[in-house]
Order: sequence, then C-alpha cells, then structure tokens
Amino acid sequence: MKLNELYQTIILEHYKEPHNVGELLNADIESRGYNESCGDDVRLFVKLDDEKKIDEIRFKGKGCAISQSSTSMMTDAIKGKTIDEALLFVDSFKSMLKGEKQFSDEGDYEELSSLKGVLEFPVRVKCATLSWNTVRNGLLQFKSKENETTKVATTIHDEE
Amino acid sequence: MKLNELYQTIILEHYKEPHNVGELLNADIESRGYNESCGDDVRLFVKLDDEKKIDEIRFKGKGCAISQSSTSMMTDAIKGKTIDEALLFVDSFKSMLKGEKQFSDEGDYEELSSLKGVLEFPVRVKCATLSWNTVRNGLLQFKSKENETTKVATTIHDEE
Amino acid sequence: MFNTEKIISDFPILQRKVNGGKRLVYLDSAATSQKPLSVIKAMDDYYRLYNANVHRGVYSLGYEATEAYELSRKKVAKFINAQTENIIFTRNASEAINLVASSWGRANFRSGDEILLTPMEHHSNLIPWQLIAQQTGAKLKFIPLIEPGILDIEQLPQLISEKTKFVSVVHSSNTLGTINPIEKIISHAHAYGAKILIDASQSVPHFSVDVQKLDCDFLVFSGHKMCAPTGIGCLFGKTELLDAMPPYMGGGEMISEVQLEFSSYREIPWKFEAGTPNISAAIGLGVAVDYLSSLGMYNIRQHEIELTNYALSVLQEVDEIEMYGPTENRGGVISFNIGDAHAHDVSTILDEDGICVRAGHNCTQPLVRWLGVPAVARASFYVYNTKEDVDALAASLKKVQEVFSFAAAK
Amino acid sequence: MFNTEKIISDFPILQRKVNGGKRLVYLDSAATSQKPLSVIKAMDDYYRLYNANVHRGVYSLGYEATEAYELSRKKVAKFINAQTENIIFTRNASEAINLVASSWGRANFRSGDEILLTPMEHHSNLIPWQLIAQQTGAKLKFIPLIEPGILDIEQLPQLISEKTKFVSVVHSSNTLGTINPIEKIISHAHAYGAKILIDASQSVPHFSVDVQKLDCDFLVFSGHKMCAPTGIGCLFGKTELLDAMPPYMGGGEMISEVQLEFSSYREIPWKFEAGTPNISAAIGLGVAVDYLSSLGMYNIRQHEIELTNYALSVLQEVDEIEMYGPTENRGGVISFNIGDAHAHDVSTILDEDGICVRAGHNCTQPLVRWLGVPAVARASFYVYNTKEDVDALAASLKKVQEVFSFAAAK
Ligand SMILES: Cc1ncc(COP(=O)(O)O)c(C=O)c1O
Ligand SMILES: Cc1ncc(COP(=O)(O)O)c(C=O)c1O
Repeated sequence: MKLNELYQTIILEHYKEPHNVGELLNADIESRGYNESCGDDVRLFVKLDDEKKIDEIRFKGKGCAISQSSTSMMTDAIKGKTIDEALLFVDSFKSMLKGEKQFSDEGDYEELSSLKGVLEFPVRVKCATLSWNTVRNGLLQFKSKENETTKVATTIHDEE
Repeated sequence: MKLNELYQTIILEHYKEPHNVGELLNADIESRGYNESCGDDVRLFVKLDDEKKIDEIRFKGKGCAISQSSTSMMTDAIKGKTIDEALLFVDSFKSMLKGEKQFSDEGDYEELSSLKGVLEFPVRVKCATLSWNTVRNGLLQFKSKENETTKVATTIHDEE
Repeated sequence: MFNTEKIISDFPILQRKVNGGKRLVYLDSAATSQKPLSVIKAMDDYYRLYNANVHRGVYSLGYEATEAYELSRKKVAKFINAQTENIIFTRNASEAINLVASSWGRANFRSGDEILLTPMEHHSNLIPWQLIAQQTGAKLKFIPLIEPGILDIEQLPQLISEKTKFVSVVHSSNTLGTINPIEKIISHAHAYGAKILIDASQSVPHFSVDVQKLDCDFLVFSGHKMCAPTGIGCLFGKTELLDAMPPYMGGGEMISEVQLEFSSYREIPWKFEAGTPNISAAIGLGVAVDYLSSLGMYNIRQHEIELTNYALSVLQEVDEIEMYGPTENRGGVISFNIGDAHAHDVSTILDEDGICVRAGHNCTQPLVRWLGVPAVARASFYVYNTKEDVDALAASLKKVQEVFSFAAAK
Repeated sequence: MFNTEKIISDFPILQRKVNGGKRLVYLDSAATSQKPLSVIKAMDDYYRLYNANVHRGVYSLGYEATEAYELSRKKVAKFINAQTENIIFTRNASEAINLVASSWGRANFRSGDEILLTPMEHHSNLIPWQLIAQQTGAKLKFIPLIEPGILDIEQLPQLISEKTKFVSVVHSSNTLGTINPIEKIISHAHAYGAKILIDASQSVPHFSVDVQKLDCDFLVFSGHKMCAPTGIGCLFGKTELLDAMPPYMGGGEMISEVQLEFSSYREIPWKFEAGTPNISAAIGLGVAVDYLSSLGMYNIRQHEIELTNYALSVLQEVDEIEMYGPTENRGGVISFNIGDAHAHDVSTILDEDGICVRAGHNCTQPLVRWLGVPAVARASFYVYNTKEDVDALAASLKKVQEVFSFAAAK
C-alpha cells in the first residue's frame, strides 16, 4: 500500500523526535525556506569549522511529517561534509526525488532512502525537498560571498 | 425580404437628403447623443417659441442610414409640438420600436412607420432610437431646470 | 425537498472514480465548487454556436453573444436584489476588492484615514488594503477576535470614528465558518459616514443575500465558488459611488469618446470592464445562478445547516480531533486538526480514500496564526454533499490515527 | 501544406448554418477568433474530470489542475520563446497593459517624463497610458502617421530622448493591418534607456513572435484571438523588470508571508496573479497553442498573406470601394467603405448573407478620425478562412450597392 511506503516507521520517528532542532547563535549561514502553498517554514543554521566543513547544523520550523523527517535526516547526513561535498550530496538527493536517479540505500543515503515513497505522491515532493533547497541556497550564497564569515538569510518559496 | 423592409426607399431618401440639418446658434436646448458601440454621434438643437412649442429643430452628426433617416423624420414630426406633446410622442415611438406597441401609420407616424423594418434587426434598434433618446433627454433636462432658457448639453450613450 | 441524489447526477465530475475505483468525495467547495452539466453545456454551446465579441459586432452572432452576456448580468443582479447597472463583472472576488481599494481608495484616502478590517479576512480582503494604505498613508485597524473565532463587535464603538473612511469585512469566514453580524457593522460604519464592502465569497453561494436590505456600499463574490466557471466574479456597488469613481483599467469597451490626449468613459457598469470580457464564463455564471435558484437558496442553506451539524457531531467522536470556529450560526466549513498529525499528512491520507480536503492556511495566515497552529485541514460542504460524505471523512480520519498511532505514542 | 478543409472541420461553429440555411462566413477574427474542438473539449474535460483550485490542494485533483495550469504557462512561454517565469496570465491584453502602466508606471514615471505611443493604438494601448499620465504628470507623445497608414519612423530621432521613459507600440494594427517596424523602434527606445511594450494582440495569433530576438521589455496578447477561450491573456516581461515592480493586485496566491500589517510576495510570475485564476481558460490557451503549432505559424502566415492578397485584388473590383492601410507587409485585416453607405448598413446587409464583418471604429477612434471617415467596415482572416469566403464577401458587397444604388444617385 502506497501510504505505508510514504509513512515508514523511520519517517514517523524522525517526525516525532527530529534531530538537530534548535538555533545556533553564531551560525555562519542562516537560511530560510518557505513553502507558500502549505505554509511550511524552515530555518537552518550552519556552523563551519576551520576547514570549512559543516561542524554543526540546526533547524527550526513546523511542518508535515515528510518535511520534518526529511530535514531531520538531512541535518544528520550533511554534518561533517565540506561545502562542496554537501552541495553535491544535495543535488544527488534532489535527483533521486525527481525520479532521475535511483534511490541508493548505501552509505549516507541509507536512512534517506526511506523517503522514496514520496515519488508516488508528486504533490508532496516539495515537502521533502524544502530543507534541501534551503540549505543549498544558504551554502551557495555563502560561497558567492567568497567565504566571508557572514550570515546570509535567503528565502526560497515553494520550489520544485 | 427583410432587407427591403429595412431599407425602404423613403428611408434611403432621408439618408441621402436629410431634413433639418445644421446648427442653431441660439438654441434653447442642445443635446448630444452618442452610441459608443458604433460611434454614431448626433447633436440636436431646439429653439422654442413663446408658448414653449418647438419652433425650430436641427441636427448634426454622421451615422448609418437608419439613424440618419430616423433623426431626419423625427425632426420633421416633432416640430410644432409642445414639450409635453413631444415627450409623449417620443415615448410612444420608442414603445413601437420595442415592439410593445403597434406601428401606426396615421397622422404624425405615417412616414415613421417605415422604420418598423428595424424590429427584425434588434441590433439596429439603437440606431433608430439614438436621436429620440437624445431629444428626450434634452427636453427633460430643460423641464427640470424649470424652463430657464438655458442651454443644456446632455450626452447619452448607447441606450436601449 | 432537497433531492441530493438528483443533484449529484447533475455534476459529471461526481461520477468520476479516483485512486483505483474510489468514489470522489469532494469536500473543498470553499476553495472552488464543482459545476453542473447545465453550466458546462452553456459554455460549450457558446463556443459551438455563437462565439463572438460583445458590444461590438452589428452582425447577429455578435448580437446573440452580447444579449447572452448582458442577460447574465440581469440574472446576477436579480439574484442579490440589485439593479443591473450595479453589477460589474470581474475575474474573481479578489479583483473586485482590488478595484474598489484602488479606484475608490486612491480617490478618497488621505494620510491618517482609517480602514477597518478583521483578522479573519481572506488574503484577498487584506493585501489590497495594505497596498493602498502604503500608497495613501491610510492606517489599518482590526476588529479583534474572541473565542471561538468570532468578532468582538462590542468594541466597534471604540474602533469606528470619523477617521474611519472604509470598512471591509468578510460575510462568512472561509476558515472558521463564522457568519459575521454584518448588519450591525454596516449600520455602525454608516453612522460615521464610512463606506463598507462585504466580502460575500462564502455567503452568496450558500444563502440568500439581499444587497438592498443589507444596504452595503459594495459587495463582492466569485463565480467559481457557486457552480460557475473560473474567471468570473462580481462587484456590486451603489450607483452614486460607482459613478464618482475613476476607471480602474483603461481599454476597449469602457470608453465613450477617445482622443489622443484624453477620453470620456461609458456609464456604469461598462466603465469598469476594460477589454474583451470573459464572455463564456459570464454566460456560465448566469446559468449557475439559474441552477442555484432552481434548488432554492433557502433549501441550500437548510441542507448545509443539517450537514454541518451532522458533521460537527460525527467528527467530535474522532479521537484527538480539534475543531475550530463557533458551533452555531455558521457556514458549511469545518477546519480541524488531529493530534500531532500535520494537516498535509491528513489531506494526503484522506486523498488515498478519494476524499478531498484542503490543508494549510486557507489564505488566512493571520487567522491560522491566531488559532495557534501551523496549519489546519478543512472540509467544506455544498449542494452535492451528503451524510455519506461525512461518514467517509470520519472513517478515513481513523486511518490518520493509525498511521500516526497516537495511542501508542502516548 | 495547409489543409483548410480539414481545419474548417476542426471548428464546430463553422458547421453552423445561419439566417435560414446560409453558411457562416466568419470574417471578424481580429475581434475574436473561433475555437477548435480540441480547445472546447479541453475546457469541458477540465470541468468534468479534474476541476479544483490551483496551488492550494494537497489532494490529487488539485495537483492535476495545478499541473495542467502550469503546463499551459510552459507551452505559452515556448510559443514566444520566453522563460516560463516571465509569462503572467491576465484576463486579456487590456489587463496586461494596465498592469504594466499601473505597476511599472506608478513606480517609475515622474512629472515631465515622456511616454511615446502611436495614433494607431487600440484604445487598450492608449487609455491606460492616459490614466497613468494624468496621475504622474508624465506626457504622451505620438509617432505621426503617413499615408497609407504607416508610422513615420524617420521622426523617431526627434521623438525619443532621455525624457522618454516608456514606449508602447502595436505590432500589427487591428484596423489597417500595418505591421510596424518594431525592431527599429525597440532599438531606438533602448538607445535612450526607455522601456518598450509591444501590443502583440494581432501578431502572436498570426505569425511567429520571438521575444528574445525582439528584445522587447514587455509584450502582451489575448488568448481569445488565437483559438483560446475568453478570459485569458498574457503578459511577458523581462525578469529584472518584473522582479522590481510592485504587485498590481493583492490577494490569494500572490503572497508569501502575510501579517496583518504587511506582507511579502511570491516570486514571479505568481506575484502578479492574485486570486483564483481562470484555470480552465489557461488550460484552453495551452491547447490552442498546441493547435496553432500543429498547423505551423509559418504556414498560417503564408495562408493569410495569400488570402489577403487575393482579397485586396478581388475587392478592388468592387465599385466605389475605398480600402485603407498599406498594400504590402500587412496582416490579414482589411478595412473599407463603400461609397456613401455607412459601415453599419454594410455589416447588416452582409449579415443577411451569413457574413460577419465588424463595423465602427474597431476601438481605434483616433485612427479612424485620421482616416477622415465616421466608421469603417472590417474583414479579417484566420486559419479557417478561404478564397470562397472572400468571394462571398465580394458578392454580398454588390447587394450593398444595389440597396444604396449609387449608380442611380450619381
Ligand atoms: C491591437 C489590439 N490591441 C489590444 C486589443 C485588446 O484585446 P482585449 O480586448 O482582448 O484586451 C485588441 C483587440 O481587441 C487589439 O486588436
Ligand atoms: C472569504 C473569501 N474571500 C475571498 C476569496 C477570494 O476568491 P477568489 O480567489 O475567487 O478571488 C475567497 C476564496 O478563495 C474567500 O473564501
């Protein structure tokens, strides 16, 4: 049944107890994502270490089970990556959610592949991608500002 | 054939050589009618005598055969009438053009009954009524200004 | 008598099966209603038989189109007890409000003037006033809300004063179902010389509205929520106000004499209808009005009251449900949440059973914020809904609970 | 190859008999075109199968509607070689022009600024500029006309200067058929930093238009003149301009975050689409674009050139006819008068033979005044017209002469 695929236990667990929730006061990157059609709103805080690796990442915001769990898993998976690694990782995950790439359940993607049920619910895909687009925007903006350790607040809407 | 009914010789004669064309410099009433959907534009000038009878009436403006001939015949028919007689006359003619009253070919209406072909062409009825509404508006405005001998310029659009 | 079976058979879409053979249970009529066959056919006939531009052609086709278009205006006028010339066709309720805010507002608002609204307005009756307030220096004020989602009209005397130039209030809330005491608000507004607009988007489709009895200055609604096609809405305005207002848009149809440097405009209603109108949808709206009138607005209201009361009592039994809005004197709209489940997830799960409910903020963000929740799910009823639909909803909500297994989590 | 027989069979209305069995000869496509079955069916299907509001529902029906609506935008974008987000759906061309005049104009025009137009504009590309000029103190200027109804673009260097903030020009005249040298006007405008809008109402339906090649800042057209339903039009605008413009209308769909006192808006194109859009007509427009593309815009243009040349030569033989507009490089529109007969009478007489032509000023009063006549009759062609239609017109014009018997009068 499609619904069981969508609402796998692991997703509901992340929904009920999401990881990495909160704010970071001295974040290097702050990025906000907003899905106008449903009101989902996510704010991401990223702290980089000296080697520009993601040292800490937190998020705030209310949303549906899909968006909350996707965000929670994303923050787990992205920690420790460099900016460029993280960007590649985001793009690769987005390709999977577009159905352009097979979901892999190896390595970093293991948990994340529980989100593949979303493919059967096209209208929910943006719930799953919201935080990924948000972190991507933040990382890109940070790069374009040439690594100045400055806060960038970007808002995206309703993407893909 | 419907068209022959519409374009009777008498109508075409009035179209080609309309009566009472021109302006009156010292008109008591000036009234303008405008049919936006086709651009027909008629200006009426009315001079009253001491007994408030219509002494002279002239018109200016370009329009189709129906509107020109209707205006021409109207000016002929209305001359010599008092304001109230003229208003009654106008209403009665308008009723005929609405199909609410039979066309009479007696008395004043003789020539005018040549316009009854218009009843078969509902879209052209406003061509026939334009100048009648225009003179009516002018007379009414004059009355409402309590017979002050003043020029009233009224514009009506596209009526009935 | 209200023959729902017959009514359902009037709506082709309700014969459709979804998600592998499931009956379509459409509970989102507050967003847009379904269309009866007579309306669909009226549009079809127009395009197959007499499509032509209006107010322009001397030929018969153009005349037929113009007559049909203007006949619809007459029907709509009669439906809300207005004069024909006071009905302006717009794209939707939103455009009608923008027209008033922009045309009346720009001509009349001065810095310091006040516009009185409520926190339960649809965005369409909020943003246009924010925009014109920014441009003119007018200020927005709001009639506060009290539990369970009604206006605190006791505060009107403190809120309305000579400074109040305009009041704009929703008749029936699309999120809470609240039917506002607009008669009182209208007389308060008029006592201070303020003009008042009623957003009747959720009332005109559902019960009889009489603009003369109400004595409102403006009233707006959308066709697509009352069995008519998309792309047509109405503005009612009083003659003296409309006459005095500058045109909203310029273009063909709305003019009288045009010179290169200036123009004069047609009389109302055409002064406010620039360019080729949505002829087919206007004709569809006329037929929709016929359809609703044939059912009877009184009967429609009774049907919805019955259904809403039934739904309130059935849904109450659903575990962990929270419903919003008053329990009495309300329209057929029920917003709710189930435990921790997000409204989106609720909607997705119901959709699997062929049940369509809205999820989110329903274009009323400030109101949903006032409710203190991130989103709501909303079921709304119309002429074709039945108690079976409500039962289907309640049954499917059990699945939501299974998926989110609250019991286990507690 | 252009198979007119097949094309005629695509249009249900053209099977209709009028005035007692006469074939319908529809020669008023410049006012509004007829609709092919595929477009009529697309609307019908929408209402029978997946009618739901867009950008709102999480349920499948709402998703289907949203996808279809947005797919149409993509198709339209491709049709004029634009990016999807640069296509804003409006009610018609008139609204699109009003949107730009009002939103861009209010934000940018200062007293003394100049707006350059032409005397051959449709009222819809004149009145909006008169209105915003009155409000901002900007001044209108006009590129003069020379015989036989073309723009005197030699004068452009004297007319455009740093003061020129905006230029708005019709691509192809709906009264004369003149196709204007907009490429030259666009580059002149840009040389002085002026923005330029192209009224493509009579070009996009008839030949291939490429906004990137043209490099125009804005371009507008109406769906109903290109086989689509009434109530849908398009505004193309360059991203940086649209991004910087304030919203035109406020309401649902166009917002992002809404607080009681202020709001933020969605990105383009949605920022400019307030309220429930005309979903069914937008979907119809997408199908109309498919239809026109399947015929091929190049073929359509060739067909119309052939037909227009044929008509010019056949009508030339009609006694006492006067035709207006250039003989070369023109669209399929022929305005004319016959002797002393008024255009209305001409239209009525033709109508008796089932022939629909427009009579009056065609919403171009200043241009008809320039022609020095009270009105014109106008025949205009589209994909479904044939040489037989032209022959029927010519034959019927003989009747006009009989009725008015010029020969006798002379
Ligand atoms: C050149 C031109 N511009 C603008 C318009 C206005 O189009 P609409 O009435 O669809 O807004 C028309 C058609 O009437 C036209 O021919
Ligand atoms: C109360 C209310 N007002 C205004 C609107 C706006 O209607 P539309 O989107 O048709 O302009 C709606 C519907 O969405 C509504 O429910």
